[in-house]
Amino acid sequence: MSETKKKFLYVNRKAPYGTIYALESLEVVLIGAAFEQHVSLAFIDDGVYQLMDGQDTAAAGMKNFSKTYKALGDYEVRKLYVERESLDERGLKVENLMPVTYEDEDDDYAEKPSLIVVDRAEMSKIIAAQDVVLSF
Amino acid sequence: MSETKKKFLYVNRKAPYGTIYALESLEVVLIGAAFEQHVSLAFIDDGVYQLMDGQDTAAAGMKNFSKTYKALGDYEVRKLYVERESLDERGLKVENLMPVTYEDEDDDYAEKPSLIVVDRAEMSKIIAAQDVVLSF
Amino acid sequence: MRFAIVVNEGPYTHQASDTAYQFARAVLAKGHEIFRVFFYHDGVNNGTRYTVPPQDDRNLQKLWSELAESHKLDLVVCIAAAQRRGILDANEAKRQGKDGDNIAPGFRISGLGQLIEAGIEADRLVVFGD
Amino acid sequence: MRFAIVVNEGPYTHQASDTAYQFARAVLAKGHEIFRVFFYHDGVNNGTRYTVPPQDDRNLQKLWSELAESHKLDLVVCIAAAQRRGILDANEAKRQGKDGDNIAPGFRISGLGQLIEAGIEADRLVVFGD
Amino acid sequence: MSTLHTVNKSPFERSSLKSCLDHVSAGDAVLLIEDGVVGARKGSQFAGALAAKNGACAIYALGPDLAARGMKASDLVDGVKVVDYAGFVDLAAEKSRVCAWL
Amino acid sequence: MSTLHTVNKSPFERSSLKSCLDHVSAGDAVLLIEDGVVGARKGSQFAGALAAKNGACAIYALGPDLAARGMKASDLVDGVKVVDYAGFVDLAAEKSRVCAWL
Repeated sequence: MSETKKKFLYVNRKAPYGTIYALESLEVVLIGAAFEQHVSLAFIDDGVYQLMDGQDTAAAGMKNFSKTYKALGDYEVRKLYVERESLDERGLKVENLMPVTYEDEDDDYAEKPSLIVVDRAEMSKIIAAQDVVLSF
Repeated sequence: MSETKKKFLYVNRKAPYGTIYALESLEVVLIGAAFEQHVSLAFIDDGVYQLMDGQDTAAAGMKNFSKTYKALGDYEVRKLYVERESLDERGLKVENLMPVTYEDEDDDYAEKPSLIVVDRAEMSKIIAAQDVVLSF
Repeated sequence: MRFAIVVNEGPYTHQASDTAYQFARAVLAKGHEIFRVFFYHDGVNNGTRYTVPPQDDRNLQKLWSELAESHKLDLVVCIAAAQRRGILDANEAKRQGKDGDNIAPGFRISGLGQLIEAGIEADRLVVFGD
Repeated sequence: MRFAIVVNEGPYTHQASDTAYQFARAVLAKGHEIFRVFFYHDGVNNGTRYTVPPQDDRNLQKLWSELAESHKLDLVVCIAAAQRRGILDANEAKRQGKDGDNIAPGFRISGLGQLIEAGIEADRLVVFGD
Repeated sequence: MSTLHTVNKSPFERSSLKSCLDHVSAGDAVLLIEDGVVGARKGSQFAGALAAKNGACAIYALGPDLAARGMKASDLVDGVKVVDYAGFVDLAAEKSRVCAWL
Repeated sequence: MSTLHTVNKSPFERSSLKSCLDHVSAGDAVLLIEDGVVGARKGSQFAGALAAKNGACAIYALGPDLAARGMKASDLVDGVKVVDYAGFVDLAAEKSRVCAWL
């Protein structure tokens, strides 16, 4: 495997379930974790719905993959940037999102939040700082 | 074949080439013509781009199917409703659209226009008058 | 009442096939009739028996095939759309000189006339797509 | 410069595969290198040899297969996405107990790690989708 | 002789809900399904447009799709009714035609 | 260290062009491809938003996609430059990364 360490950003702009992009994007993130790159996820526009708390797909007959976001911390994926304006426009608050946390091994395994709410200007800077941007 | 004669409306809301819906929708219209139903086409929103004059797909390497619209008259498909507001919003005039005509066998085969520009309120009434609405 | 259902998208990528399937079940549960389910555009991809979805997910092709069997549904895959996307039955494979076919049980390949006929014969035609 | 290309949609339904193909040709014409073309989501449907598009239309699968052969391109179909959508090679068919396979010449089925590797190894990664 | 309109996309991503609401007739029903259900949320940018139409025509949202996206009936714009797949079938049967805004 | 952004959908159908323009940095390039090219037309509802950004960042449209949709360079908002696939490759190579607004 290459020694290069690059900054990867996964851009999520689509709601879950209506299309499969959210689910298959997570599959890349999980596999990608093994490559030990710098990984961040961006939730912009309808992508914020992927993080909605209390998703229940039983009646729709689909697979509920929302728990996977909570497992990302164990894969060293701990930067989930959520855009504030995207929440606002949709009438959502950060409390409507599921808690996503990780255990900080450098701080006695304290549980720390992985969700980082940023405004649009900050999101633009995050995009501008990447080596690889993967959009689905 | 059934004796029923129904009113079919094909709703076209998508630009051509970016997706295949416009092309495959035309394939249904052509086949459907043999069933001798009342057939109309509606061009709403980005669907109006399907009728743009001077389409040239050579450099994009795709199949140019725009001539098919001009042949619809020969298949007794002579009501192509184009929404005025959809043109306006896109900076388009009816002169930007290709001429689509049919030969009126009841009027010494005079060439008559198949494109009928209607406003949004009229389009709503057209939808409300159908038996079958096919959207792609 | 007699329904016709049109599915314009393939399985998994869009929810259209899921919604159409749940709608079809509800139609039957209410005692209505389904004249035909017509698979158009990428919808033809619902009809391949080569899919192997993850064990913990639904298998849409199987769900459609089973519904067709238990309720004698007519599942029609559009031939023109199928040719563009690589869905073949044994006849088509032979005709096109292909070395195999992938059509799933309960699906049949036929022409677009079947869609128009469904529009004529059914009391309601409901389209599911992108 | 070294490019990687990702194709997220199948042929015909969306223009993504066409644009990616024209982009790939332009990359090669400029003397750049293509490290890999990765087909994900419905993009895996570019890799079936069962397609029979109309005679007067382009055959996207053939165009990709030919470009791969003439420029020794690495065309990788994502295995997880392919399983959901019914794209199989001989190995996968055997492993899954399927009676045939449909992978096109020049395409190979492999894991998502190949996409990450492409992101690491290429100078630019360009995604084409819906 | 009224119409059931279905909208399956988020109004924040696509123009289909706007286009649908621009083309409904009095007495029609609009059913939000799939990603379309997010358009019915109270306090969203789209709540006003939806509330304005609710009355001239009836607005429905598909419950299973709301649940999948972590939404409840109480999250919705006042007057939007929640139905399940059986209710979808009833609406399609009651109205004279179904128009899908794809 | 700037970015090439690609937008492949009509701004009349989807929010991706708006979202892209909301996230560009000074010095970036935006390339309209596929159905995205219709957003560059003069006199359209979107012309103002595009013209406002043109300057802080450069706006391009893919010529083959314009031609397919019956549009010419003269139909476009002033300052929008037309490139072919080779120009697309050059833009991708010049910028440090490519961000697709899918």
